[in-house]
Amino acid sequence: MTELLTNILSPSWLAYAIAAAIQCALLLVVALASAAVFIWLERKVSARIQDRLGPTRVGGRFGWLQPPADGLKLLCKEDIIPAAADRLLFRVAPYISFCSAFCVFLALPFANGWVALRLDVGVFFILAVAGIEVFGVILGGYASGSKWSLYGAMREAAQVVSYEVPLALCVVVPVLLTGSMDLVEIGNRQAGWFTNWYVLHDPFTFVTFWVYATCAVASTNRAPFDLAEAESELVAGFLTEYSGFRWVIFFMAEYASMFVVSGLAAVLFLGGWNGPIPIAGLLHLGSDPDTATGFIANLLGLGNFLIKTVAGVTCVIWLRWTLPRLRIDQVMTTCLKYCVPLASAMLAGAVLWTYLCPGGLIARARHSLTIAAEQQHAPTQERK
Amino acid sequence: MNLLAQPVGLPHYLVVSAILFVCGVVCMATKRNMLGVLMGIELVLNGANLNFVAFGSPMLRAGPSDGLGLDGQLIALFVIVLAAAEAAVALAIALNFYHTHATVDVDRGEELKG
Amino acid sequence: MFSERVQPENVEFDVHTDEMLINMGPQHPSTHGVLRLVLRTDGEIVTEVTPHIGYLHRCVEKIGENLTPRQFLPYTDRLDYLAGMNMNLGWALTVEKLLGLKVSEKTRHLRVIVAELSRIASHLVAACCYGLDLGSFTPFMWAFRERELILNLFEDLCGTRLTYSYITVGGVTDDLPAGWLQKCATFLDQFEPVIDEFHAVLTSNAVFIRRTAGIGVLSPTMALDYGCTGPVLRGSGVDWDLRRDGEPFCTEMYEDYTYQVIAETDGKYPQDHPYPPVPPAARLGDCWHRFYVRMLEVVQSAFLVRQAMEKYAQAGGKVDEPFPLKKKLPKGEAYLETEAPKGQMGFMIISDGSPVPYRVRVRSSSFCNLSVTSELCRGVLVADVPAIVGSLDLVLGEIDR
Amino acid sequence: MEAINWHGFFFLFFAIVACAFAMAVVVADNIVRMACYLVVSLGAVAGLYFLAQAEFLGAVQLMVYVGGTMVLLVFGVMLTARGPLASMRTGGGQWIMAAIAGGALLAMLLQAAFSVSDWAAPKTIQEQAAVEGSPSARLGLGLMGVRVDQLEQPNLMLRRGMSGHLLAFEIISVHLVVVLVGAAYLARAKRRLDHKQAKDDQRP
Repeated sequence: MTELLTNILSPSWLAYAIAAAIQCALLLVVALASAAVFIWLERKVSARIQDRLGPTRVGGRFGWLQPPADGLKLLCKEDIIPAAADRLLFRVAPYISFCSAFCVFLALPFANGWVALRLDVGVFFILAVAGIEVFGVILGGYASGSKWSLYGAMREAAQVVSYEVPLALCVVVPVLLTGSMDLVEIGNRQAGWFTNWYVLHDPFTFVTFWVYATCAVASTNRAPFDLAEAESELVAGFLTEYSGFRWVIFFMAEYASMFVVSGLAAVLFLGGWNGPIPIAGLLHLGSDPDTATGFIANLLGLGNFLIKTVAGVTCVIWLRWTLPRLRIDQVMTTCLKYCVPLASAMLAGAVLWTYLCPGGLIARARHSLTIAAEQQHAPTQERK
Repeated sequence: MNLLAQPVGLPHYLVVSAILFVCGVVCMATKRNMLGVLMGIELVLNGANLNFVAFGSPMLRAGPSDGLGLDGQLIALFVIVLAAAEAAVALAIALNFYHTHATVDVDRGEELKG
Repeated sequence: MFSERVQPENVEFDVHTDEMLINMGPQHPSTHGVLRLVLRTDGEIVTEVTPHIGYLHRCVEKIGENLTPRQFLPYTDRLDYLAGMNMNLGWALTVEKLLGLKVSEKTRHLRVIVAELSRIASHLVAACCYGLDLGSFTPFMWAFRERELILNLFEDLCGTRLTYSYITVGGVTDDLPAGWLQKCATFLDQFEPVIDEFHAVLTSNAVFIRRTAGIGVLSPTMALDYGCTGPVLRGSGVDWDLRRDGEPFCTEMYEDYTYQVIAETDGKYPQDHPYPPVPPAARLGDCWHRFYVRMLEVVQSAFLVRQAMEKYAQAGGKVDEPFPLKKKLPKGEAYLETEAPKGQMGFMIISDGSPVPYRVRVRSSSFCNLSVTSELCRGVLVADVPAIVGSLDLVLGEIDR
Repeated sequence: MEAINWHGFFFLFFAIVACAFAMAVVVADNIVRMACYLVVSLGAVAGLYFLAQAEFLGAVQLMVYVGGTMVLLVFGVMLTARGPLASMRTGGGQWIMAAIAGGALLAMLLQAAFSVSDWAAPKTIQEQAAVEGSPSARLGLGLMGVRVDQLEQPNLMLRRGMSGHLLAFEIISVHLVVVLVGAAYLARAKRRLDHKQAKDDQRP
């Protein structure tokens, strides 16, 4: 695309700028569309859980236009800034949150090689940038000048900073198995049948996946860990004083980060763009995205990735509408007493496992089976 | 100095790092809030770090020598980690000071004066 | 930053601790109406809770002194608006006690049906708003789905869904419409299995237990000292229920009914249904027990409704007509407490012989139950405050009157 | 017009952001604002690391500095920023002194930056683009004591894995643990006595 634009437009910087803008817009659309889809999904799933129908009218049968309608309504709302607020920070805070949630999409691969910015330290980059999201929340909570907001911000700070530790420890396990922090590499390493997925690699990775899931839910501030906006305790936590557009921005950030942690789980543990059955591999479609077959294979991969991610998000939604909220001390206990030691133990276990049995459980079993078969075979040969 | 046409080199990084460093020093000198002083320290450390990275990066140099090489990044890494530790301790001291003196004004902490 | 805005006399300028005064309510999602709690917090720890009431004061007692008993009856609906039938019943029985009036058998059984259905409806709101207080939204919707069915029944009965004025002085406004008993039986048939869903999603939920077990422990002596009644008292293990232990005027209504009073006696709850076991972390008198008592009482009430339906169908004759609207009252006074869903609801009436009472007084159960809040909430976490207040099941319409 | 140098463009962008917000930190009065500006400045420095092909370091900067240290700092700020403490002004005399000293320091540093001929920038962009960055694996190996870029060391001892920073890495790890424990100890909540008594009284 860039070449095309350079040919058409005379100053090359303009062409570059336009190409960059288009690519940015594409990513932004992915982030916003995912947020819209998840808002709709949340409404529908929660409605079904609660014996309701959810949105049914806006935009036809399934109410699929509900999120844009909500957005429109919220845009029309009065934009309130409390008198006691720090006006600059109050305005800036939602954008900090959203920008960090959006920047994460830069390094998140959607299929083999389909990533905006293929970084050598991709997964680390994602964790690092996602960690900045908390800043917007803290600043927003502080700048609101409301005590409930401040409470929410304090809780968020304590919670997210603590949960980053086990989250990072869990992420290290797949990195360790792959030997790379490049997410494309990690995903490709799990190609083939679903037994190659890291979640089924060995018992330690299996446990790690669940620890990761817990910490991911906690780090995105979803129930039962939604203490920062606990509506029955803190009114709405850091969101108490926000309304209209700025509130939407915070919300978008929350849903975007839900997508990111689910996508990360899909890539790190659930095979990423590799389906349970390697259809593309069996059909010999190849993996070069420049060829037509490779492109189709990547499209399939994209489908796999999206299915896994949406399934992850659905589980998060399901959790939210099922469980009561934990208390702050219980949240911290869960992190410091269970998640961190468990994640550390799993990391140590995975290290041991890769040292003792490098190929994973299935390969090990296959290996020992062949050895057993050979041993069985050998005496018969002798007898002959 | 047309940066949009010429490659960025070591001197450019050094300029940025010098500005950060000086800002940090001035911040440390002028702020009365203990946490403000701490922020100045962070700026100084970042200025120094930028130097390490710049000297370690082969692409910023004209010649074939790769300067500090990996050492640059490694030392910068250590600095970041130590800065985190330093910030934790400094913050703990600040909070302790706040608990006992009800202020974070460094000018008021003169009990240790000999 | 807060010292500038909070009024100086309320703020301690002692910066050694980071104390903060915050208002929980009257506009707060979890204070069940317009209760205002002023919390003095030290970080996440609450050092002091002061309830402030009166935001819903409507001079109910004064209104009662300007209207005849039957005219006053619709106002009693608005006391505990979640269980209007029981409020009607309390007032009707009190006036009947003053009049020395006995209702017919058929009326008695009809009153039991609606009073117990109303108790179920009230407990459903209490139990599942409690889930909402703890951050679990789904059981709330489930409970309201069931409550809607009860309200449908009531609507068939008297045309309204919230403020019924159905049980009146001297009888009820009208007999059951045709086919109502059948509808009620259908409701009970589908409702009783649903109770297990609430147990699954709340009572035996690990997070729910962690949030409620051992929180806000109200000792039996403290409960009695503060005058707590109803499920709050029984949650502390005091076996006391006015349907069984009250004045004859109250207990006569439940004569030859079999039911159990739900309270933990000798470390055991009466078990005639496979309920979830008491978790080891729970202590008698904590939030979990108060919640559990309500959930078990719902089953007993459903059982009572079934019996009453049978007895009503067998009873001959007609239901009683209401007491005339403006008839003179006998000189004297009467006080009667009945077992409302929230606790003991007492009405006092003093008559000087005219049709309008000389003095009307309402003893609110929620008011006494609320008074333990500041005691229970001392030294708990901020998140425990809604948990404790929610477990007391307060209705501000009744407290402020 | 020749092709635009995007590296230069982004360098300029991040450099200006970093410097401008660093100055804003110095100038700002409100401590919370200062922390906010500092975050932006540090984030821009992370961008500069990325541009210098130190991607791992950039991510570390974002994670540890911006995500960890600064959150801690803002936390501290929020705990202590009440009323008069939020913004404390400095006297004019101190400002002048600091400006003079800072200006002198800046002049010296700038002079040094441009005077050493060995530090000159590459002449052309093509020359620069040819240089490859070092992947993070080499950095990790360096921490574990193996220097991939010094495999041709004449000194046998250094070549066998003694050239890295294993000892420093270990020392810093232990140091970090000690520091965190110490910090937690220092900052632990100090309850007033009457609170404890109130709690004791509450127990039956």
